[in-house]
Amino acid sequence: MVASTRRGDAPPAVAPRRGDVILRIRGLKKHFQAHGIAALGRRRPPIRAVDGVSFDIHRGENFGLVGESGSGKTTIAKLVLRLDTPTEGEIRFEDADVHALSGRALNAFRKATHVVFQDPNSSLSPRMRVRDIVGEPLAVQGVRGKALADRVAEVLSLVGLNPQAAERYPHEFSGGQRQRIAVARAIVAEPQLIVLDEPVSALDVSIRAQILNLLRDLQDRLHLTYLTIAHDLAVVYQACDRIGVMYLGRLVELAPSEELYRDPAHPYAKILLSAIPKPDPKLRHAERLPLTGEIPSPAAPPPGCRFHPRCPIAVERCSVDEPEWRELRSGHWVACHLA
Amino acid sequence: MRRYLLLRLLQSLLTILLVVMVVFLIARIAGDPVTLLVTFDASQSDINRLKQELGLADPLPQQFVRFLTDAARGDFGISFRTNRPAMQEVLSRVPASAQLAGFALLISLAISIPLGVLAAVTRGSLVDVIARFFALVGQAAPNFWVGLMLIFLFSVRFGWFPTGGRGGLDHMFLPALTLGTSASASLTRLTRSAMLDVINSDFVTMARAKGLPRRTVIFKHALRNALIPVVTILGVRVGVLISGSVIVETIFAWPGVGRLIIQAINVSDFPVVQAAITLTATSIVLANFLTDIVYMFIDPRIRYVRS
Amino acid sequence: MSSTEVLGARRPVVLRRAPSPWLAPWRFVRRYPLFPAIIWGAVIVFAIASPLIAPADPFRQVLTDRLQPPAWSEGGSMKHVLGTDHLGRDVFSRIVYGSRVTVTVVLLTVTASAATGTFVGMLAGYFGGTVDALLMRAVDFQIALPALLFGVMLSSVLEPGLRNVVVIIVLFTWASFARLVRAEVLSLRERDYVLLARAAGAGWVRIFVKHLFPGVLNTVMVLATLEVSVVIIFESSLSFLGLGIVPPTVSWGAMLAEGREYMSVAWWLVTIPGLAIFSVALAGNLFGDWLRDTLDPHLRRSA
Amino acid sequence: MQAPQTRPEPGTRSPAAGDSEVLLSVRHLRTHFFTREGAVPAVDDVTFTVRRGEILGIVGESGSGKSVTARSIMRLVPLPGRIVDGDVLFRDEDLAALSQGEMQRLRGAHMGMVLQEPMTSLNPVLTIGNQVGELFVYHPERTPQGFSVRGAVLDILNRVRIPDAARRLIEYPMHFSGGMRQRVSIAMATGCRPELIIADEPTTALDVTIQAQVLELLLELRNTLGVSVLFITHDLGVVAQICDSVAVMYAGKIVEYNDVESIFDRPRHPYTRALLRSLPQLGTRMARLPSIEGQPPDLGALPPGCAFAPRCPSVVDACRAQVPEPTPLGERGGYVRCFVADDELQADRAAATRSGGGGDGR
Repeated sequence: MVASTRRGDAPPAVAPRRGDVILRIRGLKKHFQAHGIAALGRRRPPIRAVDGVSFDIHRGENFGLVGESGSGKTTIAKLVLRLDTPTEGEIRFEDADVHALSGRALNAFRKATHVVFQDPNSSLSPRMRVRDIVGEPLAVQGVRGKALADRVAEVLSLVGLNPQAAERYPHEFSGGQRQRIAVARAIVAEPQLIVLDEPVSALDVSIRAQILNLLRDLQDRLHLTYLTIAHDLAVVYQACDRIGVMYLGRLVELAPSEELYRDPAHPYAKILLSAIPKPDPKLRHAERLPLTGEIPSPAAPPPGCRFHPRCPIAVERCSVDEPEWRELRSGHWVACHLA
Repeated sequence: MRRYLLLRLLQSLLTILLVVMVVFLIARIAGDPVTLLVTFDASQSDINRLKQELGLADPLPQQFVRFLTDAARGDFGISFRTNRPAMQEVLSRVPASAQLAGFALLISLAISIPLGVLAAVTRGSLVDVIARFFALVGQAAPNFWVGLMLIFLFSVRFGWFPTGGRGGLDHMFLPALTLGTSASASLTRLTRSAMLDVINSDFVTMARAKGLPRRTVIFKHALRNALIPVVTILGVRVGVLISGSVIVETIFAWPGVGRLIIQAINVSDFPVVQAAITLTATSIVLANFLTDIVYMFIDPRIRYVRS
Repeated sequence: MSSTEVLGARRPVVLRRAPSPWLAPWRFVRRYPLFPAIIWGAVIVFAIASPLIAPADPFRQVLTDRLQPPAWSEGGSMKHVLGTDHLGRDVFSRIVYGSRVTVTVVLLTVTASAATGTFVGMLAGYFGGTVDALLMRAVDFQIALPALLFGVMLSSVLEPGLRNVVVIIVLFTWASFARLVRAEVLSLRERDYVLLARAAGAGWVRIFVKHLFPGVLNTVMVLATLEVSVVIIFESSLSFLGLGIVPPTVSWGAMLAEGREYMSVAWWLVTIPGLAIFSVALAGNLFGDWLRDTLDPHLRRSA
Repeated sequence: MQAPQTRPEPGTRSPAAGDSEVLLSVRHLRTHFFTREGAVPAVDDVTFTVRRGEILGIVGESGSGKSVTARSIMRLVPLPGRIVDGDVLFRDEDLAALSQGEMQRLRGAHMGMVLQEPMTSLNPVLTIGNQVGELFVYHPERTPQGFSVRGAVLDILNRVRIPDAARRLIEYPMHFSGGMRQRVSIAMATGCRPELIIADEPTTALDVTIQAQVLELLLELRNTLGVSVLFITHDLGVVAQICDSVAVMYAGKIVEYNDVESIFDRPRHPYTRALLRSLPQLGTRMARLPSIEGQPPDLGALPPGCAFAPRCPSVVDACRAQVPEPTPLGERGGYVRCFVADDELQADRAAATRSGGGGDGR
């Protein structure tokens, strides 16, 4: 195993924007080793899906992670939810090590966290009634009967659905309504932290704003904390308070949304921002920063700064030294020698 | 690619080993072979001595190892019926069986693939309906019945073909047709549905958008992909086909391994049964291995990803 | 494919030629499972109420009535609607009694192998890893074995009879269920709703019962109905070879084997039991196809 | 009022600036899907015109009929879909009158297509060289002068910037990343220097940085080869960046058709306006995003009248009773299908100080 140059990277100690730290992630790594026939007798380098990530999420904020496919953002979601075990590093929820929980503490953790996935077609069991789908997180906790039914009806109206929807099946709803059902399930057990994994990218354009507004309303009413994961920077910019930009399993920049937009420090963040097509034909000749090549294989990340082979301003040092994760100014972190 | 092949070969060998073990165990369930070898008035000490001689007094694992090493040399013992080495008995029947099975396979491929393709391409047409009807009927009709009906019609009634025995092509036609029917039915069905899947895929639309003639789209783009699942099943079908030859050879008095197995079972000639079943099962495993190789040539994803 | 090629400019476009009236019965058969319902209904009634339906004792030999042809044939009479066999037994009565074996074997074997295979497939698919590797080697091995060949060998060493026939058939059919269910579960397992159940803290039992089993149920039911024909043919093949159900129990396969000797003089002795086996198997396949078309809304839409 | 006789039938001229000749004219196209539940009007009376070198964006949500429109032009509508009415005039030829063989000679040679999913749009069992090469084997008359098939393949692969093309000819699609596969698709669509490329959401499945590369490539091909592009997308950002004119589709109909500046500066149809407003944008963070209430309609059970009426903020009685006919917008071919937009249009026109023909974006 390649020794990480910077174990337990310095915590991005930001003055809490809304509250204390609810989720603390330190030096998180997840390496996937190939299994099965292909791996037999031949040791292949592991896929470094997440390779040393540290950040804090504060109570009541909406923290965004952006990155392109293969950047490792969804793996982080699964690790946070304890759907997979990290290779290295630590995730603390309310100061408790998530991956060391068991018994009642684990149960409490399951209740306190939930998730909304991208595609409501896949996240709603097609053969269950809405009542059972939405009620599942409570049913698992042993809630039954009228208490369960009442709570399900309550959250259905919270997300803007008719409580009668409980008796129907997912396929009877449109895409936007299905995503509302998924949100209802996420809040039914009164969680504190909800992971939103691409919550609107499978939806029609005209529905996106509805769901984003709903999520924001619920956050205010129920004092929720969100970890939003998305590839669409415009969505994350609108929805989130702070944004972390990921590239090839690592965070390259972390800043408050407005600041990241106005003053991105990392070349990759700059390119990502400029690559988003602006819905204004007058801006079509605006200079777009070129990004050549494609994201390298996470099984063999480049040495030094992972972005250097594609970086327009890379210098020799970038291919040798891994850049430090440093605080540019209060609350604005970046991993770049030249920023 | 070579590693994949090697691995599949190892798997096949393991399967053959397991087959031999199963054959061995079944033979032991059958009871004590010694009782078949001695006369009714043999004394217990005679029996014990014979057991000792044959190694039947040894513990089972030891017996199995011996059985295995003998089997590896092709030695399955002496046929009770003919007193010739059991393997020799079986081998003398192999050409007849191979001829029949090969011809049946040929017939079923010649029917099923063109029919399946045609049915898919003309979906909803009369040809399609006929193909689907054939697939349904062919899968539901038992071999032995089809065989007997063919004999009844074409041999007894019309006298066009001989009722049985081995000889020229005319002798082979009915049994091969019988044996090929169920295989061609299920292959037709599979080819049709695989073609339908592929025809609706994006890359076929792309091929058509390139302005390729229909023929090229169907045969070069669609069929090659549709053959992937067909070839996968082909390995299994070959097993079923060889297995089915037991019945067909019996009905048509075809002097092959299948008929030998039934004859040997009827007289409890276990060395021959063991030899024949081991040999047949081995050939089926090898046929599966061969289809894997064919598979690799059709599907580059196997060739590269696994290597 | 040609049907996707049509483009009409202000003129009526005909996608396919008007559906031929010749194909109407076929479409009817595809849309409603009438044929399977009739055949299976009849067979089940035969099996339950054999003594009430059978006009004669299926075992009673009347040598003077040997080889009577069926009623509609020259020389036949209504006394023996489907004729008599070489021992003068009434063929129709024997068909009626033979349905008992068919129904019993089908019910027992299909249920047992579907249950075993589904459970094994769910275990292998959900847990993966070593569990999967071991179970799937067993499945591969079973599928690599030529079923009929080993069935023949096994039944030759076991006592012939219904129980062992059932055991042998289950031994050689559970694996196809296991393989299919595993493949389904492998994809179901990755569905977000299963992940969500896990994130909510659901254990594997709950996930099996609430999420995986309902997900594979349709597939299992379709395969089970399609497996009916496999099982029937398997049983009748063994009985035909004299290695399955043996006299005095009546089975269609054994009837066929007995009638074979007299084929040249009494065509009905081979044709009728064969037709019985064939139509029951065909009904199973038709019903399976119908079930799949009905359960799978995707297929239904494109049909 | 301007002289009515100079105003063409809505949609029969391109609203985009410029005056190159008309390449494609689609008139009153209707494509229905015949399901057991009845006929579903996926494309319903669609009219638009594309000139040489023009990029027309067709924007819409899922089920709006944009992809079916594209496939109808290629005569590649999947079953059980069927074109029931309308003209497709391509290079002044009526595509409906062509035989199968003539249509085949047209496809690939004069019109190319790129699909959304790079993972499924290449044949997995054939090499890249083989798949691109076919194009030239079957259209020898369109193979660039003096090139062998292999040479032509290499030329087009270099043109779409596949690095190390000569070596990669013998590789299979699985060796290519999504972005590279989409380049191969574009190579197949443009190899014969066609007049028209139909790109059906070609960048939707790609990451933004790769999307930017692919869009740049398409623009470059338009500029060097003079090809027209029918660009289908749901992303208004992409439309703003590359299209000359835009057709906004809702429930099988074009509700607004105009040049790109007008669509973004002066959207007429309430749906277009709502769509533009509800886009999450960079630059101004909003407490609440303006949203369109309600759900997209079910094509199998459309309301009488305007399909957008149930969600429309400016709905009037007429909208629920009657389908609005196209009302011309401006002097060119643009139009809007809305009763309310017309009123607003009059008011607008009185106040408008129109700026000539608008920028042409080239």
